[in-house]
Amino acid sequence: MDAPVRELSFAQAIYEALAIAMEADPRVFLMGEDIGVYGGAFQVTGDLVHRFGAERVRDTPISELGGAGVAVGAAVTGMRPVYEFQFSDFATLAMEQIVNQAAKMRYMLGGEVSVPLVFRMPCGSGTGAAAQHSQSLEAWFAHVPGLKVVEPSTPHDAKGLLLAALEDPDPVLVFEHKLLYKMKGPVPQGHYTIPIGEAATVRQGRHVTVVASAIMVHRALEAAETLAQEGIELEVIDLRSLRPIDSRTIIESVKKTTRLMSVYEGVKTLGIGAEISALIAESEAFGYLDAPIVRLGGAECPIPYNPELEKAAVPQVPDIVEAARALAGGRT
Amino acid sequence: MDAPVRELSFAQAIYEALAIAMEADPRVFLMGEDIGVYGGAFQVTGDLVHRFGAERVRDTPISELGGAGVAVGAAVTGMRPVYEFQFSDFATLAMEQIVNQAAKMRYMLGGEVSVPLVFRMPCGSGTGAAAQHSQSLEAWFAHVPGLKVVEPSTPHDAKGLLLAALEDPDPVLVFEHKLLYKMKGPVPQGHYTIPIGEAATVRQGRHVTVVASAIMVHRALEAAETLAQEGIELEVIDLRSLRPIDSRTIIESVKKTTRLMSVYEGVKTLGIGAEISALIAESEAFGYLDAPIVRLGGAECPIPYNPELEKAAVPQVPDIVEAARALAGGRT
Amino acid sequence: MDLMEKAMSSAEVRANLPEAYRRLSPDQLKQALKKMHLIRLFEEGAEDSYQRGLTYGTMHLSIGQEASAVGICAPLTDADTITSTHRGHGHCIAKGADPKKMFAEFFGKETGYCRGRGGSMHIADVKTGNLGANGIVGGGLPIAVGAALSMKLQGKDSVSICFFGDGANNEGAFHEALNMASVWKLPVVFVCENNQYGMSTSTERSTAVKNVADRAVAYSMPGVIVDGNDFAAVASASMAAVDRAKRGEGPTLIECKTYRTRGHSRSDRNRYRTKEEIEAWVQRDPIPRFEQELIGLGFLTAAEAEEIRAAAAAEIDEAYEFAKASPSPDPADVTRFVTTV
Amino acid sequence: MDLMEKAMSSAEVRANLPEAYRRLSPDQLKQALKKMHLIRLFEEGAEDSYQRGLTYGTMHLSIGQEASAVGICAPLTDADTITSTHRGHGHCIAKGADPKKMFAEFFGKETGYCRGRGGSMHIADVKTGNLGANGIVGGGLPIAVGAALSMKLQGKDSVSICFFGDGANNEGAFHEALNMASVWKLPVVFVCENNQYGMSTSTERSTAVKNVADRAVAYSMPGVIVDGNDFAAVASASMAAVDRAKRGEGPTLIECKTYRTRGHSRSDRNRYRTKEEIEAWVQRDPIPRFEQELIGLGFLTAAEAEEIRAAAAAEIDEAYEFAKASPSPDPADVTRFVTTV
Ligand SMILES: Cc1ncc(C[n+]2csc(CCOP(=O)(O)OP(=O)(O)O)c2C)c(N)n1
Ligand SMILES: Cc1ncc(C[n+]2csc(CCOP(=O)(O)OP(=O)(O)O)c2C)c(N)n1
Ligand SMILES: [Mg+2]
Ligand SMILES: [Mg+2]
Repeated sequence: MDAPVRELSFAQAIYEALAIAMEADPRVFLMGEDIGVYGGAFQVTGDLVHRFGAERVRDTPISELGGAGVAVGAAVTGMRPVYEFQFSDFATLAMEQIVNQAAKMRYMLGGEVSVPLVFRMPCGSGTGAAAQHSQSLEAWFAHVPGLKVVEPSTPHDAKGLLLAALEDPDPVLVFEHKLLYKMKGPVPQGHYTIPIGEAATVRQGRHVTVVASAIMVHRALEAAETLAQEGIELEVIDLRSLRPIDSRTIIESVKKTTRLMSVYEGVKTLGIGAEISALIAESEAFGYLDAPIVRLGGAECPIPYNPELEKAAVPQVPDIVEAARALAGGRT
Repeated sequence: MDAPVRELSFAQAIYEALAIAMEADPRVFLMGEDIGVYGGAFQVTGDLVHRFGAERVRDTPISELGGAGVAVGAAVTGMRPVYEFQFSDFATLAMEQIVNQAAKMRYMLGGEVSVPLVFRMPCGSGTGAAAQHSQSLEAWFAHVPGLKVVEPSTPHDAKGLLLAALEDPDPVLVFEHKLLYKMKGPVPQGHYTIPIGEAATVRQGRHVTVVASAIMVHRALEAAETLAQEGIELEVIDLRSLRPIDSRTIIESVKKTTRLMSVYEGVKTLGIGAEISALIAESEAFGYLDAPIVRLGGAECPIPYNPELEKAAVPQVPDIVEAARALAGGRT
Repeated sequence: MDLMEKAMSSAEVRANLPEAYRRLSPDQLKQALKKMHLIRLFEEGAEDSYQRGLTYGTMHLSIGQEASAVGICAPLTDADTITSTHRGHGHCIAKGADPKKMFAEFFGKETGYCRGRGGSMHIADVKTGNLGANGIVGGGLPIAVGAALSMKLQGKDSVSICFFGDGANNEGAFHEALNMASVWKLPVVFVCENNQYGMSTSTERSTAVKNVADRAVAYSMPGVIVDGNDFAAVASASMAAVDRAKRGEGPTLIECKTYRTRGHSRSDRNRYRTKEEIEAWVQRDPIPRFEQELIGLGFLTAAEAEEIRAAAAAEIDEAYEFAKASPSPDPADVTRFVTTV
Repeated sequence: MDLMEKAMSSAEVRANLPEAYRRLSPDQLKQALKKMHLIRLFEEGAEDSYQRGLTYGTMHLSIGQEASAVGICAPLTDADTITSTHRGHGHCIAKGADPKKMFAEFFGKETGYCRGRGGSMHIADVKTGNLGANGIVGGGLPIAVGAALSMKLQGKDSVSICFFGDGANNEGAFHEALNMASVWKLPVVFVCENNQYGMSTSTERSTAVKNVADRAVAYSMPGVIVDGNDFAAVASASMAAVDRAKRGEGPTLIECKTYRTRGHSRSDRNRYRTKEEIEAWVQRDPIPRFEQELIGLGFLTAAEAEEIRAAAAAEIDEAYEFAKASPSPDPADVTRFVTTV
């Protein structure tokens, strides 16, 4: 990729991907609550309504089930809709259309249609928005055949994964952690994609493999810095795609490090880390394991309002440091 | 339990639990589509409308989100509603009320309310009803703090777990596998409960621990019979509760058998078996494991209509035999 | 009466006929009659095949509702789409599907519309604009709105037709779909086939208004009630709604009052309605009624009517045999078609 | 004018006054005015605390909508319930909550209504019948219907009040809730606070009818439109609806036309409306209007009005200080209160 690289925020990177796709493909259009003049609840769609008009950047009534279903209907009849859930928590209202219709339509129709749509899913805690505006429900969708699920951790990946999603023939959910929107990072100009289903090893290390996504990648990297000073070398894998999962990358890493830990914000039980543990425990890497597989997931509670409680409900850097140190078990 | 024991079908056992609770507690009432004169889509509520009247056995319009929400409102104001989803697939329409309201209300209100309600969830494939009427979505709910999830495998447990649910102060989802409704088994008369959160070891064995629930318990037991003839002894654990999971019983079993396999109908990725693998892989039992942890879950596809395909989409007895035999690895 | 007089009076009669009779050619009317026969015979065949153990699972028959399916689809072309329901065989044939591939799907065969993956509740025929039956009550409502939005964005001169039942009108999806369609003035026609019950629950016990069409005012769209067993009345209402949609004036809600004379599905014991009620509706069977009307109006002779029925029966027999003889999918292919790439 | 005449004319005036003035005692009217002040001052304090960094997260202010909250709750007792919205401070105080525990919750303190777990969007006060604010638009609608069903099943003589916004009227939950409430003739009053926008989207762009109350016909219930900035009009409509509900005649939909003069939430840049529009509504502030009306009708003197305002201010100051001084929850307790057992 030789295109000039600028510093953009995560939100700007998403904006850029949307704009590129809309320029290139008249089938792409956006729907969602307050994505027009308001610019989106998180100011991601910004001025797109002025660039592409209100027909293609369409404010919807507050009707998530209907909105998702409209996207399905448009997708199977020649368009490429992008529906923004204002918060991914509100997708609870649209599970019927997402799971029974979008995900299954191709299969139920014996391959006679594709359903090329994108659901944008702002997720995660840390903003003081409490239990109904802070969930990390990625694992639900990663459980559903017919869907693809990605979760970028950097502006660079946000743009590349979203562009891949916008060109994919199947329904893709893009989870966008709210705390990342303002984070800046290098983003190449122009068009590029990151393949759906490929993880990235973002730090090499010998002692413990840490698998994370979204904001947890940054926390894991910070923990890795700290532990490096103690001689403990974490290998950090950024999942990037939650369905399909790139099991190969994790398996190879575990064969090298012999220790595995997952870090995720969703509730620990049946969160994405459960799948990471399970697929390594059933894989050829099992025999290489030198220690139990550790999961550092969200607490078994809704996200609380009080900021100290809120922090206590999801893994923080010190938690990762501590757990990884214990897992490394004195090996340096 | 000295009460007389009769043979009842699974459906009759549920009926009996509902009738006992309604007799004993005027707060208990039933809501759902066609549960009145029709007797329920699976004929579970039968003649209850004649015994308790249409106010307490209340046919609802086809409004699952509304119905679930009405249950929440009634529960926090002194009643004990039981809402029947005609098929658990339709709970996709009500995830908002189940997950954002019922599950979180107590927490969000700092413990000031309880939400004593029961959602009845007919689930599973095997009836030729295809992709939108055959799902096993238990794992979604088991991922949600604030909910309790049970899944009986026998008429005896169906009655006991439902009575426990009906007396529990918190929201409980009861998954009822459709293929079990007609299955008969011994059921004591009168009132008894099975504690939520306790698994049952339904067959003792030395070589492999098999964790299952609902219909898969019966398939696992059948596989165990077959393998016993080859000298392979499976220990079969019936989970009964999916949230909370009785990890203690599984851990103790694995320490003994050193080999673990889960069998479940939900999609393999992030199905309940992912949690079983993960919790053993992180537990004290890890060091006892002699082989990778095997998951035998549903295929990565929607449930197809054609009966042969439908069977191929979920674990069958021969699949369990084969996987368990391989896992036992010649040890007899 | 001389020839002159005869011509005049028949012109007069014509002028007073429902629009459908003025706009559809005799050939099109015969085609419509044939489709009604095909639907009836397909469903009787389906029932029969069930008894013979050729199929399993559930099925929902629309016997008695054929005029609504065929009448609504009368003014449509393949460029127009429909979304259908769990009770969708009629819509499928009305929109132009081949009974061969329908039976094959019904039997779960590889030659079926969905290659045996979908079954009765998911039959679709994308080529004729049928986006599919739906197992979820109300599931097709927002999808139909999406299809209409798609047409509008693509500048197409087509319409999207959305079939749903009276029971579906109490789903939130109904409300959200009709509201969006109206706010955005989309080319969509909402067709409620009010057969008086959602499974066992009468509209009176489930729905806070007398007529589903009464809800149209809540979406500022016309609400039209028609005798759903009267082909010409249904087709005329459909024509008016389709014209309106194509003129860019937005959606219409049509309510077809009809009745299913069979049970809701196989497991129905009809505890919620009387034999007399069913019998009264059997008397209002839309097929002989349409046939008689066509003969009475001189569009058809009794002999031609018999020919049409025979042709339909032959087509259904052939379809049934085709399906029976077709191969099943290979179980090894169970995870094919989940995603495109 | 002699005393006799004076008495007569005042009786005449009274007879023509809105019902609220005839049914509420002067003391109750003063209490209502005080509540409106408390709401306004609570929210101004909330804004202020945000600027001082005492709180974080989002908040939705109902400044300008106080007459609707207080008017609706005027005829209620603690046995009646309300479900509220994300914009719920007003409903909470109107229903009788203690500003101390509200501020404490707002600051995330252990002494708050939800022990700091809920925050602004989830404040509830179960003892006064407030089942809680709600972060989900439309989330409270079916819950309110459930509370009403509960009352009916328990034979209680209470009503359930459901507050929701104009934006919420396009959610499926609205449709399902109003339909069930009507079919079952439940004692519930649906109160749409139409402040003209759902976030940035005007009702005109989101809602296919002119008035939300126009949708009442789709549920065969009365639809009543009132000036939501006029306390007496709102309270009178509430009384009529509550009476109807208690008589067993079923639900009513009341639409209060009002306006939020602040942005939707902290992040709002008001790009979707003009300064002039906001200014015009600031002029229709319901609090001075009610105050003047009470003085004009002789229920209140100017001096008393001043006292009421001062008392409210003192109460809010005290509440603010109480909350500031209160302890935070212990992070070790993060998983407390998830389940009861
Ligand atoms: C969301 C949902 N709820 C419930 C059902 C079960 N169900 C299937 S058909 C039906 C009745 C539908 O009634 P109506 O819409 O009037 O259509 P009809 O069957 O009368 O043609 C019900 C309750 C379903 N399939 N989907
Ligand atoms: C289901 C759902 N969708 C979207 C949102 C985001 N949201 C919060 S308030 C709001 C606007 C609500 O408008 P209205 O009902 O008119 O209430 P108002 O804010 O005007 O008081 C939106 C879109 C939400 N909280 N819940
Ligand atoms: Mg019907
Ligand atoms: Mg509003």
